[in-house]
This record gives sequence, structure tokens and C-alpha cells, in this order.
Amino acid sequence: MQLSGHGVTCVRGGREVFAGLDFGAGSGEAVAVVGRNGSGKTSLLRLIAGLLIPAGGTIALHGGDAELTLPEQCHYLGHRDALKPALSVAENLTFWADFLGGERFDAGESLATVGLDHAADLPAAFLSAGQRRRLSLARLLTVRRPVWLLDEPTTALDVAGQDMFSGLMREHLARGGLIVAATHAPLGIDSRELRIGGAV
Amino acid sequence: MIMSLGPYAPFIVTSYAAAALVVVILIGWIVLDYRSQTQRLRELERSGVTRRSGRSATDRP
Amino acid sequence: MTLIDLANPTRFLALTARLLPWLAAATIILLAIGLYQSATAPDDYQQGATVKIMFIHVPNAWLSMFVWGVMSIASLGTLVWRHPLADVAAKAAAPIGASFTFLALLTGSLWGRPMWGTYWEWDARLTSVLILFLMYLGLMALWRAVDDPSRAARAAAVLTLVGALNLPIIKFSVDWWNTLHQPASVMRMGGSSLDRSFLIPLLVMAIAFTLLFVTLHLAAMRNEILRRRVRSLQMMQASRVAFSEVGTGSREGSTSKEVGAA
Amino acid sequence: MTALSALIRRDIRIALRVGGGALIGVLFFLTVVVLMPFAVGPDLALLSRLGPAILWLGALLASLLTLDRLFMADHEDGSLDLITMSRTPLELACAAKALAHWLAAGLPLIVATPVLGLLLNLDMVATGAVALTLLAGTPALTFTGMIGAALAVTLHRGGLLMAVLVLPLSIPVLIFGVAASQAAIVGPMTFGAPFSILCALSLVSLVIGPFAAAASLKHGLD
Repeated sequence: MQLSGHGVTCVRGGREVFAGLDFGAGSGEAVAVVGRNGSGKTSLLRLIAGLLIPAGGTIALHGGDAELTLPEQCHYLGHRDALKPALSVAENLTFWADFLGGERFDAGESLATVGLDHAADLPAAFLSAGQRRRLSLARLLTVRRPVWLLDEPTTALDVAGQDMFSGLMREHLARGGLIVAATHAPLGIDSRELRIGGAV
Repeated sequence: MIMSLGPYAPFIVTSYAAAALVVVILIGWIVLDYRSQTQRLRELERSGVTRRSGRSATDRP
Repeated sequence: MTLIDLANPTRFLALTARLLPWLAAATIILLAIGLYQSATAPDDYQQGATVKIMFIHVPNAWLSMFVWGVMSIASLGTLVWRHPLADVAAKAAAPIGASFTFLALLTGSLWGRPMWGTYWEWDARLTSVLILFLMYLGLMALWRAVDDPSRAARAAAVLTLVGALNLPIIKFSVDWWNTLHQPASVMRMGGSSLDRSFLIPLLVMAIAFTLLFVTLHLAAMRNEILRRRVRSLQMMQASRVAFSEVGTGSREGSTSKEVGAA
Repeated sequence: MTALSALIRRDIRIALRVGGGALIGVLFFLTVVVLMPFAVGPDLALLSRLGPAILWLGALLASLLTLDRLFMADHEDGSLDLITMSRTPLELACAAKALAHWLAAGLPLIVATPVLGLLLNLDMVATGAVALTLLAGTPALTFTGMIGAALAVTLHRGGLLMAVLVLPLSIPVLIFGVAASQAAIVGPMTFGAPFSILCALSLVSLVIGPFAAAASLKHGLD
């Protein structure tokens, strides 16, 4: 599997954020997107996820499921957790599992992996920021997608949480998945660096 | 030329006058808008902000 | 000169700069002819001299719908073809269309005062035009509500197209509602009863007003393009100020060049 | 299919739980209708004549106000990004969300209609007619209002602007909804004609609404 972008140009609100960007990542590879604030890290992830439309260039995934589009094979973990405070932890997770569809794993097991099994029946409103992030990670485990797009994934996670998350990413890469992560902090795994918008 | 507009002359005259007024306002708005935009472009250029390749923003070939 | 050539705003500005004086001249000549003809047109045996109001009411009513049609095509251009001038055209047309719609309403009500004895009758046609006017105002409010023109453009395009689909339904509903509530008094104007002596000035006036719209629209589009240039230059200026504070100003000037309506 | 039913079940659950807006809509409907006699006077004959119109206006405003946050809430917490990326077509997801909203916020209005009919001195037939027209017409209100809710996401603005944009589009529904109820109560025309047009309007909006909302959302997620 090979994710590649050629000459990708991003325009936001009439301003060119970056232009002519080339990048690539193969199975088992992680790319860390780095750059200062406003250089377009989040925009790049959203372009890959199909949430923004590139002003120029192409992004494609070769060797994936030919029936599906690129966004449909991606997990996007953004700044926002996509959690509903009125629903319980388990309800939140099973909803996304049901809605996203595809190959599916046991929700309870994923909750145990991220350390939230004791809180399954609590409303998500009671969770702390770190716990919410863990619950989002459980979504990536319950529904399998080959491409993970992670936007500042380690914020709000404590040291133990970051270690757990590094382990999850290594497993994902070992399965042949690929990761594109926008980050300021080190990811804790081997990764290639993609620098956008000049020096930090 | 003298027109006889009958008893309803005020309505007819008002209609035509209103149409003329609205059209004049539209034209005035467009002309003033054009002036203010070109003015601002010139000011921006004077302060050193240029469009790419140094072309003038107000250029008209 | 194809649509692709026109996609370049600079070329559009150059072309319209040459075209506009001719358009304006044609508009003035046709308007003069139309006004003369409507002044000399005989009185209607039923409506008397008030039929003269029709010579401006009908062209404005026609334009109120025509402009929405123009905006709908421009909206398709925004959503489907992503033509860079499409949303400029849509945005520039809205206030002009609203003005013509307002004139249609006003002249309609001035015509109605002698005919019906009241300025406002919940007549099917006037009511439909009133709703159209409300929709124009809503659309203009939408354009004003958002700072980023490309974001507003997409929302406005969706609303314009939904409006275009809905207008016939609204027209039909209002007609139906009108016959339900006042089956007898229907204003009789138009159709076969129109004499040639009315038809020709009406036609000339309609063409003259359409030309007037085209002229105003092109001029307003030029303004809109310039406005976007101002906006992107200001954004460049802002980012330059921001970055020069950090001390990397010189490089940023080249990477964040202005795109928008360039 | 599981995806859509999961979405519907989730939205209904959220609407009915603490913080959900479904019941506030009914309360608003009730308040508006109770307000009317203070404006037009407690004349029972007049109230029963205006009854269908009052109920329809109340339902129109109530469904519009609750629609405001149909997509906004999902946009704010990032759910909308995932919904857009998913394997379910966005048009279907929009339709599912609107359906869920109608089940949670529209149906209660219809259930409340008989009670409000009593307050407005409507007899059994009249109340039944109004409830039936609301049943046929409120889906149209929800599905046209959905377009406004999607625009609100694109524009980052909801509230009044949305109401101004959407209300003119709901005029046909109002006309035929009230006309059908009046026809059933006082005549002279048959109930069938306006009622079937009302149903047709609902069906048309069922098609236009999701497509327009999806078109607005697809391009407005920056």
C-alpha cells in the first residue's frame, strides 16, 4: 500500500497555505508532519481525509481496497473527539463502530486496551480530556482502517498513555498500516519527517 | 410634447421617478464602490504590498 | 474568447473595460427609444393612462426572475464547475436583482392603487414577487454574514439553487391560495388582450432593462474582483506584519502569496 | 443500513436525554399557542376559526427553532468530519439525521396537538384534521429546515439568519397545511386536493433537502 501526494496545494480563505507539496508513505511507515503554527499541518491531514478540497495536485492511495475511496480507508483523529457527552462511553464507541462499518473488533476489548473498561457505562461527560482521547483511540482499534491520520495525537495523554499509544501505533504499522501524524512532540516511534512551511 | 396622464398622473409619475431614482442609486453605488476599491488598492500598493511578480493590482492593459 | 479565457479575472477586467462603454451606450439608446414609445403609446380602454406603469413594471418583474436565473447558473458554476468568476457573478447580481424586484413591487402597488383602490392587495402575482424579494434580502444577508467570500459563495449557491427549485412551487402555491380566498377579482393584464401598440414599447423596455442589468452586473462584478484583491492584499499585509514580528518576514512574502481572485 | 439505523438511534437517544432539545420544542409550541388568545382575545368562536392557522404557525416555528443545531452540534464536536468521511453517502446520513430529528421533535408536536386543540375550542374533527395535516406536513418542514441547518454550519452562523433564509421556503407547506385543515372543518372544497398536494410537497422536500444539505456540508467543512 502506498499513500502519495503530488504537487498538493492548499488554499484557505483566499490565502495559499502551502503549494506543490510532494509526500509519500508506504505500508508500515509513519510520517510525522512538522512545521510551525499555521504552516498547514492540520490542513494537510484534512486534505488527505477528503475534508478539504485541494486547490491543486492529487492525493491517492495505491494498493488499498479498490472499491473504497481514500477517506473511506482512513481514520481521522482530530482536535475534537467526536464524542457525545449525553451518551455513555460504551454507547459512543459502539455507535462509531456501527456507523463506520467494515472489519470490526470487540468494543469491550478495545476499551480494556486503552484502560477505560471500568468506565464503560459512565456518561462521556464525566471523562477528563485524557480519558476522552483514550476513548477516541479505542475507536481506531474497534474499526480497522489501514490509514491513520492523527492530529496532535499525544496531547492530553499522560506518560503511561503515551507509551500505550506508541505501542498501538507500532502494532498498527506491523499489521501493514500507515500513519500520518501532525505533531510538535516526538511520536515515540520510528518515523519519517515531513517538514512543511519552512523551518520551525 | 404634452401628455395627458388623466386623473392618475401622480401614480404614473411616481412610478417612473422611483424607477429612475433606484437606477441612479444603483449606478452611484457601483461608481463609488469602484472608486473606493481602486483607491484602497493604490494605498496598499504604496505601502509596499504588491501582487505576485510585482504586477500592479490596478493595471489595465 | 472562451469561458476559460474569461476565468482569468485580469483578462475579464480588461475585456469588460472595453465592453462596458458600448453596453452603456446601447442601454441608454434603447431606454430612450422605449421611454419615447411608452410616452406616445395610447391609453388602454380599461386602465386608462395607468397602463404606462406597466412599461416599467413588467420589465422589472421580468428581471426579478431573470436575475435569479442568472444567479442559479452562476451557482451551478460555483458548485459543479468551480469556475473562479461564478461566485463573483452570483454575489454581484444579488443587490441588483433585489433592486429590480423592489421596483416591480413598488410599481405594482402604485398601479394597484387606482385599480384596486388600495396600495397593497394580496394578489397572487404581487405576493409571489414579495416572497421573491424576501429571498433576495435573505441571500444578501447571507453574503454579508460571512467574511470569507469563498465560504459564503458555497452556502449562497446552495440556497440560490434551492430557491430556484422552490420558486415555481411557491408561485403555484400562492396562485392556488389566492384563488381560494378571492375567486372573483383577478387582475386582467397581459395575455391576448395586449395590443401591438403596447407590445412593442413593452418589448423595447424589457430589452433595455435587461441590457441595463447586464451593464450594471458587469460593473459590479469588476468591483467585486477588485474588492477581493484588496482583501487578499490586506491579508498578505497582515501576515507580513505577523511574521516580521517573529523575524522571518522576508521569506514569508513569497510563500503566502495571494491567490483568491488573482 | 446498520450505519443509518445506528445514526438514527444515536440522535434520538441524545435528543431525549438530559440536554437534548426535543421536549423544549413541544414546550415552545405550547407556549406560542397559549400566547395567541392574549393577542386576539378570548373569543372562542374566533379562536376556533383561527385554530388551524395558530397550530400550524406554532408547529412551523417550533420545528424551525429546534432544527438550528441539527448539524451544528455534530460539527462542533468533530462528529461531522467522521460522518463525511464514512462509507455512508452523506445525502443518506443527512436524511437519517433529519428523520431522527422528526421522530424526536416533530412527532411530539403532533401528539400535543389534541391537547392544544381543546384550548383553541376545536372539535374532534377539526383537531383530527390539523393533526393529520401536521403529520403529513411537518416532514416537509424538517427536510427544508435541514437545508438551513446545513447552511448554518457552512456559515458558522445559525439562529435568526437561518430562520430568515428558510421561512420563505416553507410558505407552500403552510398554505396547503392550513388549507387542508380548513377544508376539513368548514369546506367548501374537499380535504383531498390540498392534502395530497401537501403530501407531494413532503415527498419533494424529502428529495431536495438531503441533497442540498449534503452539498452545503461537503464544501463547508474547512
